[in-house]
Amino acid sequence: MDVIEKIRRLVALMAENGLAELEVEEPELRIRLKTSISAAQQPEGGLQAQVLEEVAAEPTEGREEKPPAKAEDNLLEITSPMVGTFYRSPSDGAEPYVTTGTIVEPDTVVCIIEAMKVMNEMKAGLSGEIVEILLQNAEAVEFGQVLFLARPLEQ
Amino acid sequence: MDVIEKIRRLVALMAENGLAELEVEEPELRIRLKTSISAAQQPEGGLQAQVLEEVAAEPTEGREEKPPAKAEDNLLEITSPMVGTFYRSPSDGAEPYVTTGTIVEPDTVVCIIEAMKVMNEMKAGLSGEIVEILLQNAEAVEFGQVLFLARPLEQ
Amino acid sequence: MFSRVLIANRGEVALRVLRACADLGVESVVVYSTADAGAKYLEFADDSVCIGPPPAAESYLNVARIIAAAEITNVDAIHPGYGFLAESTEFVEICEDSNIVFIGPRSDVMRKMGNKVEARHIAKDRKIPVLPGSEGAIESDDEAVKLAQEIGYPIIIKAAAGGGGRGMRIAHNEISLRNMLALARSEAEKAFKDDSVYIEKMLDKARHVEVQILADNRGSVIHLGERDCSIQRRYQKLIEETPAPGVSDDTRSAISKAAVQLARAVGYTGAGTVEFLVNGDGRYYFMEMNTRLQVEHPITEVVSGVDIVKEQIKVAAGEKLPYHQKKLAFRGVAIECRVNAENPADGFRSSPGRITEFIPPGGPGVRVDTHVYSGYEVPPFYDSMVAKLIAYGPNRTEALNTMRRALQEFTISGVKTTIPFYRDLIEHRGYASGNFDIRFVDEFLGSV
Amino acid sequence: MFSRVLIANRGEVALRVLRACADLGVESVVVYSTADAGAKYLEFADDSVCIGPPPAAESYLNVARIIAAAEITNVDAIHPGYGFLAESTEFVEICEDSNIVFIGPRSDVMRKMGNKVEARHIAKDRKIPVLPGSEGAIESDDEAVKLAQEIGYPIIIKAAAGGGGRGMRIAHNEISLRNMLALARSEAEKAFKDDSVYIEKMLDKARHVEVQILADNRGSVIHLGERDCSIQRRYQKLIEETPAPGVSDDTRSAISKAAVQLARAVGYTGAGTVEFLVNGDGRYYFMEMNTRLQVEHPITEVVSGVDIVKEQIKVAAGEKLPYHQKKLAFRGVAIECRVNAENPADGFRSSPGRITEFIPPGGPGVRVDTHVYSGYEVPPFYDSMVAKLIAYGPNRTEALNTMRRALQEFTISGVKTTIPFYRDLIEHRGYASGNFDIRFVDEFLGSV
Repeated sequence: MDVIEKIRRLVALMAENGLAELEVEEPELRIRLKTSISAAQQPEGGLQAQVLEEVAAEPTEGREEKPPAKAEDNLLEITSPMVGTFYRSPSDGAEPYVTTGTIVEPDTVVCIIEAMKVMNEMKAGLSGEIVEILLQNAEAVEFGQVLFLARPLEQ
Repeated sequence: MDVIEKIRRLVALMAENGLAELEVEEPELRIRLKTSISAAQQPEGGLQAQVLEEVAAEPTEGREEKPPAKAEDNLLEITSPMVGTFYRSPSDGAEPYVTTGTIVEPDTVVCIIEAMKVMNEMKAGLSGEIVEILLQNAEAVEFGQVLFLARPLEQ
Repeated sequence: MFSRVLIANRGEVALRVLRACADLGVESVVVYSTADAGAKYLEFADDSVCIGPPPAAESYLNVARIIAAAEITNVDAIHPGYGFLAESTEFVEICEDSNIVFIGPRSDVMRKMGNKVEARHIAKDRKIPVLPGSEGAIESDDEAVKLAQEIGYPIIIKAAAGGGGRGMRIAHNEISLRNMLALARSEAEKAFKDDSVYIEKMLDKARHVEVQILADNRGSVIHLGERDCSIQRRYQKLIEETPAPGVSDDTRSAISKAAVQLARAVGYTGAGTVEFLVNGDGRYYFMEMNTRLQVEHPITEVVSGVDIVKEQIKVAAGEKLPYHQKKLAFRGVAIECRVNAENPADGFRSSPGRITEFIPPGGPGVRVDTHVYSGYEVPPFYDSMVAKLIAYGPNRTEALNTMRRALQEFTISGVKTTIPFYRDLIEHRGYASGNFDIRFVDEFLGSV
Repeated sequence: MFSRVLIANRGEVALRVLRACADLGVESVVVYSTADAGAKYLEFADDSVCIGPPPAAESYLNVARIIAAAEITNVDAIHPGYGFLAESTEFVEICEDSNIVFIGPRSDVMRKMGNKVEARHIAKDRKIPVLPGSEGAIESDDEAVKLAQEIGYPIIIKAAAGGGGRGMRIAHNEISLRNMLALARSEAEKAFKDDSVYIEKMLDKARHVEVQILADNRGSVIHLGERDCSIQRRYQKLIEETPAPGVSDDTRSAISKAAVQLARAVGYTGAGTVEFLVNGDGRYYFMEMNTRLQVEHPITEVVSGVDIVKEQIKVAAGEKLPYHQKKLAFRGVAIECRVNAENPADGFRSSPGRITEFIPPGGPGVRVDTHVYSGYEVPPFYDSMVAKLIAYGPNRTEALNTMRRALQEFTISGVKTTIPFYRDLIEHRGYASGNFDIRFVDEFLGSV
């Protein structure tokens, strides 16, 4: 893999996972990446890359990447257990199952994933407050893809 | 290269150069080799290999390798500046130019190397006492191959 | 032509189909399990979809997830590769119902040829020789014993729905026959959810010779010559070769004709293989048909100049086969060694793990099909094949020299492989002479 | 057949010849300089001899050391590869005097064809068209000026003993002609120890098309078709292709015939290449003959099925060519990209150093000839070529798709290479259309 491409992926990975610093050491290459301002302060991007022994990486702008997740610590992920199409509401025009701020319990239905014409209701599987919905309605999802971020409830 | 083959070569290299210990660290492999008894004590072989994370290497016996050099420190090497056939004496039956114990000066002729039917007289290029002759008469030599080991004269 | 094809497989064959798509200018989507995430071949696809965790039942064998992946990526067609769902009639039916082209034969054709008993009937009807054996599934042990007395021991018991050696048992006398029938039934039930078995006379000095078929949707059926696959260990092929050594031109021509005839009889489309056993005296017997691409297809590609995977995709898209049987020119000899991450010194136990050094051979007459590279991690969940090494030469001697040279050059460190085993095997006189049969590897291993 | 061959070269071509020896069952000895000590290909030889320090003059170009290496290893023959001593008449003579077979033409034949002026005469005598120009070496500047007026500018000045673009100059008018003659003479003197130059009319919209010849010692001469080598930068070939696109069957057949005729006229033996310039209107002009194996020989091997290096060795050993012109069948289209360790973004400056990751492409239709691997150190002393990537397809479109796919898969890290340059170049319409000439790369680089 091209170094630039590798950096692109690392930057994307940082953005996806809200990382502030990342260091990789390989036999012939050491890469260190660091966001310029803490991601929490500037949540919508602003990633900058510093690379040792190589040129600077391009920022991820203009790429079809998920928006960088909020770099809040301790957020929980609700992931997709299947492949299919993501729907936020039971039918066209109906209210979405959850919005940001909704408090969910493990049995709360959070979305539908359609696969092979079957509508599968997805449950939260955890207790928390939905803080981010990572997909648009009717978007495709893969196995294991993060659908929602939730903040655990303080007990 | 196969790890076993690599170890074989390392062991051969140790034998050739009279090394007592050798450690190689590669990205995915660390090899440490050590002779069981100091080579000076047991000059004609007796190499044993200890390998971390791998099986033990075979000893070099039975291979067409040069005999292990004496592990005396500070010996000087007289190497071949050309490719050809090594002769110890000017003609068949004549006395060899040098034997072990001969004291040579830079201009002392130490052998002949024949290439393309031309007999090239080789000079020592250094001052010292010949302690080992590494080739048999009429053996082939490569560029850079060590022909003689010499002990520097104490001054 | 399709605009997008989903590849419902992994590793070497996923990359093989990816390459064919690239060569045809067709977009490709590959599915993968989390065990294969990060594999380099995924980068060569236009898109990739993670479909599940490592166990094949939840990923590569999971029909619902693969169809869902096809739906969300808007593909026209699915290529199943080999193994996994490649011979699942159920999967083909669901593709057909979902209006996705399955790159392979129609489900009804696959069902017919997939059932070994039915395939045997079809062959018999066309006067293609089959081994003496039961007319259909064995109803009772007594029936089997009676029949075995007529045709003579040893007898081989096979699962009607079978393949790959599963549910297969050998009986040398009546007592073992009764015992083995019970075992074979329970194995077949477990493997195929169908406990029907049938029996055949066992030929153990025979060669395994198979004929490659290509057929389009417009009635054109051609063969691309035969392959010898006698170098097997526990019914797993290790080395394949084309043309088959020690097979006369008469036999060669007879089995090729029989294979085309059979494919035509069932309305076969796409790539398929008809397997035969060939006796020392040149007599041949139909064994079964594989309704899919075979692992060993590259050797046929090398000598025929026909890219079987491209043609498979093209005919599935409705194109006409651009080859005429009589105009095909076969050139030289090609041999394949399947390089597995297995330890030949330890009963061929699989050897997954990280490949630290991978230097494939190259140059004239060498083709390497592999999805691995220095740093690749061989996952422990799937097949252990890491590379197919194909050597070509104008004749068998030079092809073998090239194979020897390529095996010598091939460097894989970090995992054990079958390369050293092949280096030894090809030096064996029994192999080098070309005069071997399906028992060769057992004998070779016994003699080492 | 020889029992032992010395390979008087390094890197990719040394490995190429090594592989041919292995395929023929002939032992091989490779010479190497200290800069190449430890290279993996040396392990594939039966023996290897260190002949000197890195500078070529003291190792690969040093006749005495190479002959001495041949003597101490008891070889029957020497294969010179290409470059270094491959076209040294002096070297061939010494081989002949030392009773070592030089794998190539006899020294007298090499001397004739190696002198460009003499080769031009021989071609003219056989009624093979040559470009308008001087009858022999230019005696005086005035003579050149007078001739240039007759045939018209631009004029190309070439060294009689030349090759590889050295001593070559272009003049657009009388003043530049007088200046360039002096420059060309001094370059020629420096490069070839012979300052004779001749002039020719310059065709700059032409294609460079060459014909591969094979001849045995018994009077049999065949051609293996032609190659287009118009994709050049500063007279260095970058991409080659066979069959040549945009060349009519008439022209193809005429130049093939001319090449065979010329080889026959001089009693040529072994592998050789006759180079032509071909105009847009199909007119062709003899340029020169290369009396050795060419870098780009693999594309011819792929489409013809003939292993040129094996045949070269076999005919040098006195064997009869086993091919008949009329029975040769050419199949499909093959393209080669020479992958150099150079930085296209920095004027193709060479980029030696350690290759940290090397993942060659593979699969159907791909051949990679390379001596490098992950961890190989590209020495700064020699040619920058690290790999030859050859793609095959049944037609030009599919061959280009395969090349695109292979370039995409090819991963080399640690040094800069020309791979990204080729990825861009093959997408250019001027290249993809097949409608290009020897100025294409300059225009392409100008337009980027």
